[in-house]
Amino acid sequence: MKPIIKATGLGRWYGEVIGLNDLNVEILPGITGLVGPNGAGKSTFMKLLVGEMRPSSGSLEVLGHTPFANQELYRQLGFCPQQDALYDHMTGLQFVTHCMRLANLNHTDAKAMATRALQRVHLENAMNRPVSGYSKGMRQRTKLAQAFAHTPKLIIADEPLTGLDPVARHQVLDLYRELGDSGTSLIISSHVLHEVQSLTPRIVLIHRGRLLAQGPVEDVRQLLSRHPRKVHLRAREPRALARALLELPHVHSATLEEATGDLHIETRDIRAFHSDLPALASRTRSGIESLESSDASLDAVFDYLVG
Amino acid sequence: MRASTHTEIYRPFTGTLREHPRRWVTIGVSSAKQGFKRKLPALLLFTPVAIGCVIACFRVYFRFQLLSGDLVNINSPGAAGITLMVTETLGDVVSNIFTYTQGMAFFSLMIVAWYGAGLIAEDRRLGANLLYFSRPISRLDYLLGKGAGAAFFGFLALTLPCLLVCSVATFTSPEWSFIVEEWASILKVILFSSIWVGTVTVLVLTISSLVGRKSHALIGIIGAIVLSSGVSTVLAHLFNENSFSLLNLFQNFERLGEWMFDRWNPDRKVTITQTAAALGGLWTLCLFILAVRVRKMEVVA
Amino acid sequence: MHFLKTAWLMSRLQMRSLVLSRRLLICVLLASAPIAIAWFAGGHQHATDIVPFIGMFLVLQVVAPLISLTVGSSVVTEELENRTITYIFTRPTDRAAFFLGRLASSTVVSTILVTISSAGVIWAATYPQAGQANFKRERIRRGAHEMVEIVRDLPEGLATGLIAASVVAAIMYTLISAGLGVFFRRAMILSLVYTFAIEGFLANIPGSTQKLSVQFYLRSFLTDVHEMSASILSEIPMLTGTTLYTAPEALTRLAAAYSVFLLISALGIRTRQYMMTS
Amino acid sequence: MSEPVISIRNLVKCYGKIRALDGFDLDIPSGPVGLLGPNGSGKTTLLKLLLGLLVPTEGEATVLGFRPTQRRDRLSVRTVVGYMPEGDCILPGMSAIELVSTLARITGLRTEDAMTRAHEVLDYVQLDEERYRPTDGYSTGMKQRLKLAQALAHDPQLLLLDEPTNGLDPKGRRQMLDLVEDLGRTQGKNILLCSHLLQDVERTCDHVVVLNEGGVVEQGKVSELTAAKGALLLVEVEGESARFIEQLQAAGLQTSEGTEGGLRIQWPDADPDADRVFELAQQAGVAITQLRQQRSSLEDVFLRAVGVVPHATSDTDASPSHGDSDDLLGKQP
Repeated sequence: MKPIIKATGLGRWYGEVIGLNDLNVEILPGITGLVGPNGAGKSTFMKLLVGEMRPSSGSLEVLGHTPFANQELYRQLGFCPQQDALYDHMTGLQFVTHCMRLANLNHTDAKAMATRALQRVHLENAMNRPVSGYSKGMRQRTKLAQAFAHTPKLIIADEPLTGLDPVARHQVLDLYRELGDSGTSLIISSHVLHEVQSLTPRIVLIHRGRLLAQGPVEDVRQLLSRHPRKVHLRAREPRALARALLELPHVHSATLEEATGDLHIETRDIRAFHSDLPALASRTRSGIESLESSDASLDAVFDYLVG
Repeated sequence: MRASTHTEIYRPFTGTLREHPRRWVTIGVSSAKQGFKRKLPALLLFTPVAIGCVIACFRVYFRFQLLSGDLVNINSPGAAGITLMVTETLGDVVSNIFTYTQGMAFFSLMIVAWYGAGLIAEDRRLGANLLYFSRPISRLDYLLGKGAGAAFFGFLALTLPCLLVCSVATFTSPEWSFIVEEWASILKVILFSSIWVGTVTVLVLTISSLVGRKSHALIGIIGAIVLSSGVSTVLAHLFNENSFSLLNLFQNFERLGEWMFDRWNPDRKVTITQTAAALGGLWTLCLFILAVRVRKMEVVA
Repeated sequence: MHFLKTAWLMSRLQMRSLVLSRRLLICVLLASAPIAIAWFAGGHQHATDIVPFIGMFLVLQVVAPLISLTVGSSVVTEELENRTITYIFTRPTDRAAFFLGRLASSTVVSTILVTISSAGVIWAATYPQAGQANFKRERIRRGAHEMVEIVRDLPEGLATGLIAASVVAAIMYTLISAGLGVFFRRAMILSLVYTFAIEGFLANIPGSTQKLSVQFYLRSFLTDVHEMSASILSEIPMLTGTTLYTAPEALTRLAAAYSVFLLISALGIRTRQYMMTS
Repeated sequence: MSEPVISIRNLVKCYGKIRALDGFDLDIPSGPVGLLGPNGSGKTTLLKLLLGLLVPTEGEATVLGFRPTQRRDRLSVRTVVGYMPEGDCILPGMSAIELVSTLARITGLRTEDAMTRAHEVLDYVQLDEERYRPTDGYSTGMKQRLKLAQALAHDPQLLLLDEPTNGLDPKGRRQMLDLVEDLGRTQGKNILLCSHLLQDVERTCDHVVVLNEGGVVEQGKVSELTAAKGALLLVEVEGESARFIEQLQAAGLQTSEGTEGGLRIQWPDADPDADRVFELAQQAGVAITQLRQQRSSLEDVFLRAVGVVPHATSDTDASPSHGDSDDLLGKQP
């Protein structure tokens, strides 16, 4: 598959402050989560992607174009910015229609597309009211509507879930999933990692202006071999189970938490552990109540990498 | 000594709260402190003030020296005439102070504007009102505190130099004659400069409460002053009538000073009542706007 | 074609946001101030004294620049400060179209306001019952008709000169503040500093440096056609030592400066990177 | 249960025609409590009323013995309540230490106490050397911790925290939640925490109150609200799951597809026997990576409470009312 984004040696400084440093990354079509701590260079990368800025060094191609003020690229790109800014004197429908007209559509088409997009974000009842009366969640959804209304090939969304209440969060996540399923590529940055993970396994992790990891979370976790995998077990007879588990060659340690009766296992080979466990469990019949391995999540990977 | 460890992470507060805290003083002090942080503007704004003050002090000092005969022998013929002439030129203490306040009216306005323009505007922009009003302060406390912060710099620019001149006069006048004979004018000086500083402070805070940024507030203050004095001058010029000068803050101030220090110019067609009414009107309008705006700030918190 | 369409959309957007804004309210107040003064002065002095005086010192030197700066500085800066510029810059549109479209609207608005202001001054100063509080309603209604008569009575060219100068002033100052907005964040303050500190200084000291200020050329429009204002100008001691241009000369020079600055601004907006600090 | 920290009786607040709070009774117990609700459900209005910033149209509220709805207690209630507002709030031009000590002095601490206290709370929120720097250059995480510190400055008994993790990166969020958890669980502060991130509430609070359209729609202990419903096992498997499912069904167990992936196994009696599942897995030759009893998450509780069917995956079957659930103006009678 041809990558939609290709950055080679990408760097960007703000005076003496570094935003991005020698970033090499190729992003394939589909949904990609862009994660990293505050000030890591995520926003800089987003701004470079949508052509708000030019790189200081290196090269960047988005859908085969250099992004800065490139009209060809903007035909196929939708951008949902982070800032909570809209034209307050317009109605939601006027705003999205206006954006569509800038994408060189005639008035009728633009209005039809805008209406459809606003319906998809559940703003059909509010779209004829001025934006100034919208709540934060409605503003987020309006921003989102203008990003995908013209059916772009690639949508870039910077923190699109901030300020949304759980109901709206739920709807917006579903919408992203749908867009992804319909073949649109998405690049989404977010601080709420489990939401990113519920959307996509593929991430790009930026830290201190550098690329720290990319690819499916599970694969990234595999690469972190110096951290043994942790498994939490709860059982009726934890001591017997722990004894049995410690006999497995790949089990590193077993710790029993007296207060809760939780058993924490560290293993060097998680696959072997999972495939050995059923046999062991049915042999010892120690009454396992729950089995969870939390440190394969994006949260855990993020912690290991960023520290 | 008994061994003990103090590894608690959160320490509860064991003291008590003040019974009658003067909350506005705290706000005023902290606003004034913020003002002291920027050195360059302070230097630029206070240089003319300092120069004016030194000149006034020197004139007063020189005058009393001459009068006491330390510099020139008064008894010698001819010298008396010159001394009289020079002392006349130097003017008495009150007229020196009056000249100083007139000269520094604009600078003191600029100083209050510079330090006061951001006090409310920036609070709103940065959401500081949320932090203030989650504390037990009333709107009056808040306004008084902000006003005190801005007025402090006006005090530094106007009242303090006047008092300096007075103290120079006190110490150099023969046998403390200045303080004995003219103690009332010291009080008048304080009152007069406080009225000016207070008026300017209220005006600055009002404009600051109407806009969202310090720079906009500064533009607004300068615009309001320039426009009102420009319009009043043009009107007065076109109509040959002085009553339009009621629109001009500086001229109102000047007239008030003339009245307080018994220098009323009989040619003026404006009475002191009209001037007082103009100033009073300005105060009422400003305080009304401030009350409305600060109320909004509390609720939006 | 798309360029023109974008420019049109942008100008409409700007027009709408201007019409509803607080800026415009301030501008309307500014524009009406000289009219009110001229009205009140009308009863006391002769129109040939009032019109050049107010026109020169209030309309051209203060009101026209202030209105144009207020309206013009919104062209780029407002979108940048609101951070809505992203929605336009990430669309397949030419950035220059954005600038030109918005500038066009702003220019129209400021020109209308300044023209109203100067025409209003002429009308109010020449209105027969101006300055009297007890005028009758029907007289006001007939005012427009009478005005034409009275303007004819004004010394030749005074009305046209003042109006022409105010139109030119509005167009020039709007571009100046809009263009400064392309290159600097604080366009409003910068253009205030430019017009009142730098230009006020340049225009009022003797010598050929006056030719660097817009005010100098605006004066040409007045003196070229009217002796009265020429005599007012000659009373200002600072203006000695320079001769004013004729109106066509002044216009050509201003037009040249305008096109150069417009070109620079249009090119600037295409290449500059706008940081929206969050 | 001890005396409620906050008790509310028939509290109504109208803005013009809109009823932001619709006259409800509520007792909030001590300890950490989560206040949930969609945008515009009246959370912010409630907080403002509790701080005495707004005057209610009707009704009464008592906070730790003070009545912020009465003129007399309007200000004094704020000496026992610490408020951490949403969004960036700083006092212009100040350093962190100045900010906290100034606000402490405004509350009524003596100058020397205020300084000591400011250092203590800044130590607590781990703002170290940065505390002497102007706050303008602070990162979001530092600003949030500073905001928490100023709320703690006068050691209030009740903390109102409005979206404390908003905009924080994962590390900052964890730090903040650690602090909130410590305050609520270890230091015994009463906390009212508003958040859109239900995981935050689930982690730090023992009790939740859900508001919707100006009324209370659900309240109770987190553990009770999310208690396991029936015996349902959620299992994630690796390998040939088809055979495994066959075997499970052969053993008389009902299986279905889980909502977040995985496999749900319905147990006939109340006490599921997971060993049996492992046994079958061994026979089927699959590996089990995840196994737990299904509990309803706080998200399910929330969505049910505000009238949205949980896991309504398509747009069309979502109930029409929640289209503008966060729409303040949509609540006109």
